[in-house]
Amino acid sequence: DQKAQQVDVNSGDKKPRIALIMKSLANDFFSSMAEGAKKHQQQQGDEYELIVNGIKDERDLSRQVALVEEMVANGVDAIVIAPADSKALVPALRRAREAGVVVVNIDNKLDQEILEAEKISIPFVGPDNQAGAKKVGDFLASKLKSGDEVVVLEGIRTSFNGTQRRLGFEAAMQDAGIKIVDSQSAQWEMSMANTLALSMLSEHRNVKAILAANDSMALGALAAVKNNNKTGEVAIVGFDNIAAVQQAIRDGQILATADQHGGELAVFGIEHALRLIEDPDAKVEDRETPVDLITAEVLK
Amino acid sequence: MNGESQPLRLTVHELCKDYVVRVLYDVQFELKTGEIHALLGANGAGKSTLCRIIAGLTPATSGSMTLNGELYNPRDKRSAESLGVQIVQQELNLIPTLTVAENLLLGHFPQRCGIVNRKLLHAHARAALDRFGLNDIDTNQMAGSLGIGQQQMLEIAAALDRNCQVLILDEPTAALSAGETKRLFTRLSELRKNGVGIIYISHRLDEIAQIADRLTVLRDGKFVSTHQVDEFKPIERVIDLMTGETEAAQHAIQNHRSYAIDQEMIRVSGLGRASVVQNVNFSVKAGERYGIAGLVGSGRTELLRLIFGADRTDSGEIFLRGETSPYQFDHPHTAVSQRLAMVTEDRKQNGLLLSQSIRVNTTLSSMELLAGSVGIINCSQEKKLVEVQRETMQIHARNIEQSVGTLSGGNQQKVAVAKWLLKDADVFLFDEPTRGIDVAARRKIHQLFDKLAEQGKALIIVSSDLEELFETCDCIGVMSAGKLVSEYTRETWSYDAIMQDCFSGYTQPETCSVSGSNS
Amino acid sequence: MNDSPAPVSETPSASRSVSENLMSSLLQYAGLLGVLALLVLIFSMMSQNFLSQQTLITIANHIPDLTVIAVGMTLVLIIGGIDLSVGSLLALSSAVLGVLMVNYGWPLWAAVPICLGVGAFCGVLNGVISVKAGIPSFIVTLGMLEMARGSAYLMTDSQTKYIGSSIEWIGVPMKGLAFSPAFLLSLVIVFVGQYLLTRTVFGRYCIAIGTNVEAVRMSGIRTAPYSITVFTISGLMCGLAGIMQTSRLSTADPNAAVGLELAAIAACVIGGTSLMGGRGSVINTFFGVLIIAVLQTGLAQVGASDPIKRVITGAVIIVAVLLDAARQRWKRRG
Amino acid sequence: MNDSPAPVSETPSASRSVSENLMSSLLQYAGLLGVLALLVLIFSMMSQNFLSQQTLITIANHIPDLTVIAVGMTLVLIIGGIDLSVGSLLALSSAVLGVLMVNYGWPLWAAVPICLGVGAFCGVLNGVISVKAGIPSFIVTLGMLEMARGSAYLMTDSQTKYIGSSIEWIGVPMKGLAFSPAFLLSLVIVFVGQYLLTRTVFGRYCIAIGTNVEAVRMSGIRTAPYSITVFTISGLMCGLAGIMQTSRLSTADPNAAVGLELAAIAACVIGGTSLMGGRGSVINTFFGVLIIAVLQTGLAQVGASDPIKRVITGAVIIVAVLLDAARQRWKRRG
Ligand SMILES: Nc1ncnc2c1ncn2[C@@H]1O[C@H](COP(=O)(O)OP(=O)(O)OP(=O)(O)O)[C@@H](O)[C@H]1O
Ligand SMILES: Nc1ncnc2c1ncn2[C@@H]1O[C@H](COP(=O)(O)OP(=O)(O)OP(=O)(O)O)[C@@H](O)[C@H]1O
Ligand SMILES: [Mg+2]
Ligand SMILES: [Mg+2]
Repeated sequence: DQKAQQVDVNSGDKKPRIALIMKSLANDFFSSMAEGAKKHQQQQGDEYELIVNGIKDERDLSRQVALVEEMVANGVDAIVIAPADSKALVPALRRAREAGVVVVNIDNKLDQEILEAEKISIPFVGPDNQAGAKKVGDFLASKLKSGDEVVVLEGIRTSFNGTQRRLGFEAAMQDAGIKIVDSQSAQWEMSMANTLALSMLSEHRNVKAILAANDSMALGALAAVKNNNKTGEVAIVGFDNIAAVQQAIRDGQILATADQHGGELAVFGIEHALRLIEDPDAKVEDRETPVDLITAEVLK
Repeated sequence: MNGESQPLRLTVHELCKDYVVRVLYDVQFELKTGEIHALLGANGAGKSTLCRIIAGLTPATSGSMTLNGELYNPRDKRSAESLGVQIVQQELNLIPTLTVAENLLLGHFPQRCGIVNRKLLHAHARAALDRFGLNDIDTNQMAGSLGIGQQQMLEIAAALDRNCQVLILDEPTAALSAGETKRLFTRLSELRKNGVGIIYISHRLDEIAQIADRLTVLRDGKFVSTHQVDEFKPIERVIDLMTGETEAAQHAIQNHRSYAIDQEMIRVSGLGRASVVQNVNFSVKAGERYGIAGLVGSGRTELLRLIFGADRTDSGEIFLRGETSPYQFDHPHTAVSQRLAMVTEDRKQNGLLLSQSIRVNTTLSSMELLAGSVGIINCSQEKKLVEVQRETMQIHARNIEQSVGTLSGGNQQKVAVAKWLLKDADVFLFDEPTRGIDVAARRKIHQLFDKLAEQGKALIIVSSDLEELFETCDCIGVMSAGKLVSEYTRETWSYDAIMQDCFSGYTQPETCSVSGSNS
Repeated sequence: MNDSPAPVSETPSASRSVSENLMSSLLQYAGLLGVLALLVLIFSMMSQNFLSQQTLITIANHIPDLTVIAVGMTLVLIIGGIDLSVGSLLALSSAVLGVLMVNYGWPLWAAVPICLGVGAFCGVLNGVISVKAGIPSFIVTLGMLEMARGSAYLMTDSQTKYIGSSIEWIGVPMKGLAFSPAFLLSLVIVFVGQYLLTRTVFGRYCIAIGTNVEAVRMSGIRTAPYSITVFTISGLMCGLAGIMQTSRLSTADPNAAVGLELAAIAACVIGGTSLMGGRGSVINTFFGVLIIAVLQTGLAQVGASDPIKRVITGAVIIVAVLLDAARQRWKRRG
Repeated sequence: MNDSPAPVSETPSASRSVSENLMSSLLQYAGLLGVLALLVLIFSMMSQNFLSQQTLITIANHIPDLTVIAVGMTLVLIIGGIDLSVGSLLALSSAVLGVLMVNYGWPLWAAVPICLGVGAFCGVLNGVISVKAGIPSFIVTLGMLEMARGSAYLMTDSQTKYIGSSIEWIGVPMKGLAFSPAFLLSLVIVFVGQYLLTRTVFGRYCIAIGTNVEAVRMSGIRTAPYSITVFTISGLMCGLAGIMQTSRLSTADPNAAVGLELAAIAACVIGGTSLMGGRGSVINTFFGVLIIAVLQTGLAQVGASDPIKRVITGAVIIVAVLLDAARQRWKRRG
């Protein structure tokens, strides 16, 4: 493996070592994040070493905490982390800080209260999921009438992103006077989203749109719509802008999604970290990254 | 019977077999066409191992074999079968979840393109069973629902049904009663006439005298000698060869002594379950040995299981030690806590923990002897107790850590008995206690019965071997078709009378000929 | 706990009359049909639109993948094995299909055999390693679960592959028929599976192997080829299910079918297949699949919250098996 | 596949001389220690900082939860059962702890017994249903898996509960000792478990029950109480693991430990415990846990990509068991 060799070749040098810890590598969004980080590292002419790790899925908190500890044990200089949970990671990150490791939070913001309780502050780089979801929702609402019925496919309930996106969708629908008749969690999964969407469509016959909190679920919903012979009657929106959905948007089967620029996200985080390594007392601000609405127009 | 001129069917030359230790040393053996050749030896002598090698079930370590003059080295059971070697093993090997017909023809299904022709299957099976006189077994029945005896018959029927040149029967009659044995012998004689060479293993010497032409004796894995059966008269003299002591046979017949005292130990009253066991009444005194005879499937095992609480009773009660309040055991645990013990018939299914050591098996039901109230086992104490049992039962094993599954059949049975001897009980239920046990060990067990009786225990002994009951019991009850049809004492019993009663339940279902006293 | 001592298997006998046979089959399925009817009844009362043709079609069209995998699993369980890798194998073969069609532009007819082949090949690996090395299939297939999932991610670069309409026709209802080709195929496979199990030498040997391998070997039958074949069939079914799921979603997803092995095993066990081997019925497994599917759909239509769904699903799994066990005990006695 | 024909059990005999005993134990553990050493060697070569005290401490401090659960699982597997609910039970008891401490402000000492009690109670349920109704523990615990997970979500309202430093001390290294109280406790539990298994009547009965439950019954022993106790122990261990994990994370997480059952079973099987019951060793299970932990940590430190990690993990699981099987075969022969 390439990275492994890098570690080997560079051992002994005094280059800073940065660990990027993500929620999952088994997902378009996070794999593009990893890609972005690796590209950045190469462009910087190998100024720093990069170790990328993820967990099996977003629920495996305990493993992510273990990863933080393992990276500290491995002697990295900085940890850039997309926490799987906004609360549970804080104590482990505090311990990392106590061990002299720089910590930067990306993607999913750590809970402010807990940070205060643990008496640390960690810089954050990331998008506002709620605002992003609102954008998508608003675009959908522009295609619907007030009083129409829609359903929502949520992510895992415990996840912060999932909650933010749901809130964004709800806000957009409320603004447009559109009724959410059903809202269930499909655990971020395509197949489960498919099952749920099918059931929702046969229960609520007048549904005009499905709002999915990520693109995998949007694809599952799309399949359900086709299966029910309602292609064209039910609009679908997603979130994340994965490649597969871009194709579906071009084909006019999915209406819109949101792009959080995963690659850039990691890069910003790493840059923050590099700055903090150089100058531990540097004042770094939280940085909100953009969330863009992706529609057929944009993709052309 | 026939002369020396018969061609050789099978020869075995300098065969050795090593497991963890060597169990066969340079064994010589030859089998002629059209002869029944008995293989004799004490438990663990290596009879089954030799047969398993011949049948291709396990490879020899060294040595050679020829079949019909050609070198014979079977890779597995299948290649042995294709060369005409069939075996009925000592342990049952049926598939309980398949039907009788499927078991009979397993590996030889009538088929077209892999699809079973079920009509033919059942027709073949029916024919095979009928040929062997097993008219009452339904070919559609699951094999698992048959009793042990019936299962054994089924296995024999399956082997006899296939064409073969060499037929190996490893203790086929251990679970059979006289009637079935007779039918088996008729069939074997026919096969002998057709030139089949038969290797016959049994610990019942009278059978050997009756059917075998020659015999070969193994001792401790070594070949001793081969003889014409006629050379031994009486046949018991062959025991000397098996044990290696001279005159060992002399002690064979002991005088029977009754230790029964006039104090009732167990009384069974109106015990019944469905049609398998119906309204059974009998009582056994302290120091009495009560035998139960019957045909295969007559419900003897089931009766013992009901007494022991292993199955639910539909009706009936049990009185112990002359107490007036009855018991009805709902679990063997309660029976054991009332000082009952039972050596089961099917050691593989419910008698032993095959993958565990002799030590673990022996002490399983007597943990209270080894552990205090906290339940911590006193290991050295355990080892001592087990060694004592191994000594008394003469269990032939490397050490007490050998797993029971790797013992010879007879030694497994000894472990099953040893387990209950360690536990002190008032009433012992023995279901086919000497199944597969060699003559010497069998005598040991009979002496043991004697000793137990002397200590005032009550013994209920189920056996398909009438001789055994005659030798050991004070009183014999006969079961037929689930009913206890008669009882005999030493004074009143005779072979013919008992055999007649055995069949009575099947021929005239309503009338029970109750003869004899002691009710 | 060990299984309760080997209950009598339920193969209907050959020589009974046809009507008797029919009666006994119906009775044999009565327990599961009862559970199914009860579920339908409850959901119909709770949801206005549950008892509709639409729902029926919905259920029919999303069970084919679980069904064919459960058929394979039934065979594996019957020989006394277990296959934990089914979910990952589904994902892997689906990934292969997606990559071939999207990245290399292969046509469907060319990609399908490769996809099936990948499933079958992994099945062969499962079988050969567990049978030849004599290590439990639980551990071999657990290893395969990880390896196949990893390979699926490697294959697709962790990206879902959108294939689009070229594959869609397999998974969506046919014009005028309401059912998808995938569903009809899965029905065929259920019946073929049942026939294989009850009427062929292969099926009988599988049951025998699951009951007592040693005894089968003693009967002069080489058991390894049969066991390996069974694992291969299971792998092949995963490939097929991969195609079915991919067509239903028009998308190949390396994250697909996580935890499917437990659903498939649950379907088998609800259908009365013994985890100790030697006993099972493909038809009953199908009823097990239906019970799970009706439960899922019904709970979704009722709009139950996720926690409640899980509690109810768990309870129903246990209760279904309890009922079936009680019915069998009763039957054996009566 | 059915297990290979009952290998000789390995309980070291009590009365051998001490040095003989030591030798034989070392040999008995040689296979696993070999695999472990190999892994450590490989990772040390690939990552500069792997072979450090810090790494050791890290590993030690994040295995206690898996360790205690694997101890319970070993017992369950030995009696021939299986417990799929461990992950969910961990989450449920952790949720209870979190809710009591956060929402109701209970102190740790008061919440801990309740948390343990919840685990044990669910274990009792598992045991009673599977033993008394005679249905396979696989299905009962599968149902429990769903129900407990659902209850954990209900309990916490699907939110992680941040508890903070009042519980942290259990899971983080003690001052001057490098190891956490949780780790030391888990070691104690490993040794108690091994003692229980090899030296007590209870352990003896468990092994016997797993070997042949019918024979044990016919020996006049009531098996149900023992089986139920074993499931209870497994449940209790889940409660304990819940506390350990909660303290390590300072947070109660209803999503915790998804899929932990497979990791625990893998640890047991790598350690030579038979899935057919009757054979197993707690110490060996602990080595199994170590192998899994070293593998995870090593792969993370090397920075292997996630797909590669999974492929390697799967392969190592299979190879570890293969090696152990080969060693045992060789031992039995030689
Ligand atoms: N699989 C095995 N592993 C180790 N030892 C074995 C194995 N099978 C048999 N033995 C040993 O081989 C010896 C011979 O056993 P075998 O079964 O051939 O005796 P046998 O003459 O048939 O005795 P019996 O009359 O009791 O049936 C015994 O000491 C037995 O313990
Ligand atoms: N597990 C079982 N299920 C159903 N029927 C059984 C079972 N075991 C035995 N039977 C039937 O019960 C009857 C009595 O069997 P039992 O075993 O008590 O007879 P037995 O006299 O001990 O004969 P055997 O020599 O076969 O042991 C037989 O007809 C047998 O087929
Ligand atoms: Mg023998
Ligand atoms: Mg009997």
